Amino acid sequence: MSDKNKDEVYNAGRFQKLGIILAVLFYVVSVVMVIRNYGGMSVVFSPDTRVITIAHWQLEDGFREGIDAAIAEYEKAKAEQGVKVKVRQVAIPVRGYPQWYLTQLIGGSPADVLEVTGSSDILNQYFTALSPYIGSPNPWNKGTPLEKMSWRESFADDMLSALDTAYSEFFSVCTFMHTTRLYVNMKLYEEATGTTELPDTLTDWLEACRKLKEYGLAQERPIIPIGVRGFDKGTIGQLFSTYNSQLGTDLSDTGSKYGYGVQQGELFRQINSGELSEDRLLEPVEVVTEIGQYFADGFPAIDLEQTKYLFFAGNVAFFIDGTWNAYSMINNAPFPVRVIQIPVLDKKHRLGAKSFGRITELGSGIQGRFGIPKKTRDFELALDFLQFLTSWKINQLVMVEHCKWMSSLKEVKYEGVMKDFEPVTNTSHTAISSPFTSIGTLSNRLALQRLENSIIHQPEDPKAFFWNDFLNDREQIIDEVREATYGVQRNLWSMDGTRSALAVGVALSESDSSEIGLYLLRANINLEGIVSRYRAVDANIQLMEELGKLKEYGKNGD
Amino acid sequence: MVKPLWVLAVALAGAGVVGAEGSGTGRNTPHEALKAYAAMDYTLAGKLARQIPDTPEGQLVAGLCDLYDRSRQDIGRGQLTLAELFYNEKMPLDYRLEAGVALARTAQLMKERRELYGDAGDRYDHEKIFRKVMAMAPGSSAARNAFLYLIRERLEDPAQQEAAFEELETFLRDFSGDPKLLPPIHLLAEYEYIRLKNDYKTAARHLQEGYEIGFANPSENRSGLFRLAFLYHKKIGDKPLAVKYYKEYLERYPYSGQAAVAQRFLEELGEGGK
Amino acid sequence: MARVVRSRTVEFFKHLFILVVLFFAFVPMYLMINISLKDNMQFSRNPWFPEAPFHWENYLFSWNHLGGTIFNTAFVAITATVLTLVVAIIGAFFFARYKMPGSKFLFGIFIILMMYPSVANMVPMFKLITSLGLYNTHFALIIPAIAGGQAFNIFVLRNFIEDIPQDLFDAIEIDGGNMFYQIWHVVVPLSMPIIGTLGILSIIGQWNNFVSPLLYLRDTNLQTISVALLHLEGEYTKNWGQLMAGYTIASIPLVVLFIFCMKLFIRGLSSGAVKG
Amino acid sequence: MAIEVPFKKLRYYWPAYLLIAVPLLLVLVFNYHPIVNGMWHMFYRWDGDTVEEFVGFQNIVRMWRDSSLLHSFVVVTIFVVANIVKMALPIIVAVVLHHVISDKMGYLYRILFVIPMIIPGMVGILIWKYFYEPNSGILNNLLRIFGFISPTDTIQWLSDERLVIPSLVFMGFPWVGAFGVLIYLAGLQGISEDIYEAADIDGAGPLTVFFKIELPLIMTQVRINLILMIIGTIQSWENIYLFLGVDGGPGGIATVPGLMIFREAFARGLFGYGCAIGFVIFVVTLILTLINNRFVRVRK
Repeated sequence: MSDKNKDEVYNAGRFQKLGIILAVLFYVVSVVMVIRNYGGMSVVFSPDTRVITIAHWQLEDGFREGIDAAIAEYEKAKAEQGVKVKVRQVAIPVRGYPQWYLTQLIGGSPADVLEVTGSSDILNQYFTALSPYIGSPNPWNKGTPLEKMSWRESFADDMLSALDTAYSEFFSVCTFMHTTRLYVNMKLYEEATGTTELPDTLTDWLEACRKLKEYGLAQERPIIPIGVRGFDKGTIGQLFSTYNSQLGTDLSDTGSKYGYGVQQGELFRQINSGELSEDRLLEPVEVVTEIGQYFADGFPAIDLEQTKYLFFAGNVAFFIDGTWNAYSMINNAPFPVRVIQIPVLDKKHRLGAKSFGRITELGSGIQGRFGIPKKTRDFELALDFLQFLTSWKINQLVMVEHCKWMSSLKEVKYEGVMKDFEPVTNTSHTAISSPFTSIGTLSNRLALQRLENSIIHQPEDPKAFFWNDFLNDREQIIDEVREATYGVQRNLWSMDGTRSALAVGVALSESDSSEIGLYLLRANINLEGIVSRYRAVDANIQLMEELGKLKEYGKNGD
Repeated sequence: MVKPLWVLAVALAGAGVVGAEGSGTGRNTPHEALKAYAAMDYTLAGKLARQIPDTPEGQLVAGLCDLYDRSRQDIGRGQLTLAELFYNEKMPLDYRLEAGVALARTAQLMKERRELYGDAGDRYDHEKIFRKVMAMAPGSSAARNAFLYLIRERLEDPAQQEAAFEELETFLRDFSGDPKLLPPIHLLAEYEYIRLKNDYKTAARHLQEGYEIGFANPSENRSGLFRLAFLYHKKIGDKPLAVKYYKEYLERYPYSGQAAVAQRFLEELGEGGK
Repeated sequence: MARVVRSRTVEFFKHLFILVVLFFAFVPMYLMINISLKDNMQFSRNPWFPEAPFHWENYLFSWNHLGGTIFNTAFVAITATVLTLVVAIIGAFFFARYKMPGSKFLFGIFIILMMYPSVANMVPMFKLITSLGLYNTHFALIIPAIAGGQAFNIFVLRNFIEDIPQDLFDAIEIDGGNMFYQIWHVVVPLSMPIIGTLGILSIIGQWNNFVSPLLYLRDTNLQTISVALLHLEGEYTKNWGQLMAGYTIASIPLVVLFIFCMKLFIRGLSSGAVKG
Repeated sequence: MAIEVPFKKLRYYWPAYLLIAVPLLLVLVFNYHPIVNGMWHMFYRWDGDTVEEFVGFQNIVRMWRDSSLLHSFVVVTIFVVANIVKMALPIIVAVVLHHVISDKMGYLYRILFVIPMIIPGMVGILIWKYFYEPNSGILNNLLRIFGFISPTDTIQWLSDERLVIPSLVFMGFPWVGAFGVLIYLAGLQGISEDIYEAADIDGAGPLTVFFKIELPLIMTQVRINLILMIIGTIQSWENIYLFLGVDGGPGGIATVPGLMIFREAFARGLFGYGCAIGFVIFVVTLILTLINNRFVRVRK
């Protein structure tokens, strides 16, 4: 080996040795720190302190601080009641939440108040049914405008969004609300349309978009009249359900056989028998497709960051998005921004003749669903904290003050910029669900994909395009409904298990003790629940039958 | 359906046996077993029941755990234990009733899922057991449950439909037990009259009777009242009763989301003012 | 080193080619550091080129957020890597040195592991970890990492140990050296470059792994850096400046570690090869 | 070569089995327990926990009928073939690096190659999202500057069914897998001096040296990388999920089998069906590896 090489090996040796020493030192330091951390973990609370944990995936700025503030208030309030309580908050990134959530529920000891997600089966199997507890008023609402209301009625939508339709049961309550709004780049809007008066009807909005497109071509600028977050199809779904309700809110009278509320199978039965034309369900597709022509090219592949990037770059006139980061959007956009509601389908529009105008927004935007797993060790405290979190004063503290979001409760006044976000409530027309999007997670995803294709390809008859494509997906949709039916039948078995446990409870307790009353009450609730499961099974079977009988567009019912 | 042995072997090899079986047969283990089962703590209930196999409580709880504890389910053995208990006159009545209802119901459910259970459900004639339970304790909640499970199946079968509807009416009329047990039956009656016979008048009557006794689930009470008004309004066309119940709904639930809808329907019926 | 003498121009083209490839390799790093000095507005306007007001406070925020987790991650990553390689080297030596009855079948067991996608193992594994009492401890990350790393490391190491001339082993065996003596004096020095590379890979794997710490560590003061980084990503609003600053902080220890160890592995090889 | 140990000699050599005992036990407990659990649940409707209903071959029949699964294997094969082509670059870089004369620069390059490996994948995805962004992305801007498309025209690289797969294949092209370079480098450095001197004497040009000496001698490393690449590509789904969402691009065109497992198991809760797809992926990988072993013969 040449001399040059030899000393290099040698002096490299010294440099290497330094490297090894550094690495070992770094390792030793980290071992010491880890041991110290373990020590830190063992901050055991005194035995009589009751500890519960709240877990969620909301990492937006303000949310965690808001929850911490609520926890501080709660611990103080409980201390006054002489109960020592400690509440821990765990925030999990959204990317890892599905796996974390499922594994905690199945394998481990889940948090006591947990943000819920996933299919109805998972909710029904792992979360406590809350319907027995929502009838009475929320104890933490004393001295507030919601004092006389039951816990259920204290919510802006009467807990409609928290109702799990598959099991007709409440497994969670909602904590915040978002509405969908249009953020308008006033500088660009004024340049293109020559006015500062913003459109309130669909016709005016489409007219403004046409002008914006022409302005873009004239100026050779890549102007995008309507910017949407295509990536997770949330906005298209929102537009579709808005116009579906404006066109079809009357279906909840004709389309319901058992009581107020549309049943999907019943609607398809009426289509098969010719009593109802499928057009009534498809008109919203045509409306959204017409709006879609003004979306950016390639919008499905653009996510929220890029859409905001384009908006701030000044090329997007109307940016449609939820109100979760509206506050920061408005304040630091390099041009004046105003907020308007989704324009209403007006009579002048060719499809607007039968439109019922704006419908109440109470049902749509309420989210942040928190439930209590069955495996919780302290159900009574968990329920108490959940009611505290959804009490009038505290919910506003967390949502309105810290996150600048809207509370999910009634009687909440908003001022300043947030006034434009307030949901529409001065109408008696309630939102209804479209059979295309509300059968299950898979059929919803397929429906929104179809809607997206319809916008991209702009077929000359969007209704036929969407309907015939829907028929191709039928097999997968029926498969999903069948899986849901098995879920309900499995559930009948476990509900009979509940019945037997309650029967043993009755046999156990002395004849006239208070326990017997509670067991009989819960036994009745269980049996009433079994009757509603029969309704769910029959509805699913009818839905599968009617789906199978549907024919090509225009050929149904003759 | 026990997990294949070699899967358990692999798991145990790594997992190491977790804590030996808890011993200690205290004086009131039977009572403890029932309490654990009532709280649906299947693992504890099963363990305690296995310690007292010859007592009635041990037999009942062991049988029920075999049926409903999904992680260690052994339906065949469970049904066998419960059948012995049910047909043994010397056993306490409460235990026999519960064993009978659980045995018959699971057999009935297995017959509905033949693609899963094959003909294992045919081993017990659930209708005969349900009838026997109803005869043993006519006014009890066990009889009420047995009847509901039975009548639902008979209504599904077109041949027995007419007879089933009559039996439903007679059962409700001469039920000797506590009337508070009947609302779920009325709820089923309302639903089946609409589904099978489109007879909204009788359905509304049953809903009304059930509502007057009072449903246990508060949300069922609320939606039931609105449904009652809606049926009279849109399906039967009995204006005064519709107005009466819409108004009652607005009094009891003024803040509810559907109050606005009730108000709209009242205006439709020409009774704008509240 | 190959001493094929070439004219200056060919040498120049060689360097040019490598520099072009390196340029592309460093674009992500440049972008990471560049964005880490921006706030969301600057990022939205122009993510590519540096812009006047540099926001150093992003680093301060990220350091406060990530500070403690670096030591947890270092402990887990280094312990897991060292133990994985020790066990894997012994295992690979077995396959490379001896053709025992059943060797082929045993090797098959390891290789099949690499091919099976781990969809179902999340829940059963979770139950196994909790039943072993490892939940919420760093060993819940270390032990499965050792097991998980065996298949891949044994597969790669076996090929390298097979290339080592056998007479080196026979020489030691004649002097009475047992198996472990052979491993320490022949296998380790000669396969140092591949051991170094596998070590680097394993440490990176542990450093960026976010699924198992997310599932198995509940207390925040035990958390590793990858999960802490994820906490900077809101679902709707990402603060890109702080996120990239977090990534930069997270990669500094690795860079320092590599600069030193890299020299160690290359030197190890050349002395060994020349002697052979 | 390795010591042949027939049964008779086992008496003397049995301690060797101790060497493999530790890794074997670890692997059996921590890897095989879940895998066996997975394989066994293939025949069940399983929610990952207590709900286990034996459904026999229903999951397999459903897979057969599921046209999108077949499609996802076609997509993943395209990715595998593309990756095989992309393997050429690391080899070339390793060889060039190997022949760099000055020791100092050569060493510096090695370090510089390792450092980018640390940057988390998220940064790469961010870059490629902005690269393909239709309105103001780099690619479209370049095309506009060179006049291939008009200033206001846009090409939707990621939302046009025809362009999604080619874009994903091209993605990461200039990036060289540092791991591959290092493995080949380690192999090249194993070639002893005298082979090169012999080639010099014969007056072999650089190409002949490469094809005659260097490539054959690093075939072991090429084979390792090929197997690892195939396994990695067939099972990878994280990038597609982060890049195109759970739908896998427009009309689900870029859905790979791994993404389907995530969708069916975690999004819809059908764990049994997810295990069935997992088993099919395993079978396909096994077949491809066996083919690879037979055709890529290593001439020692």
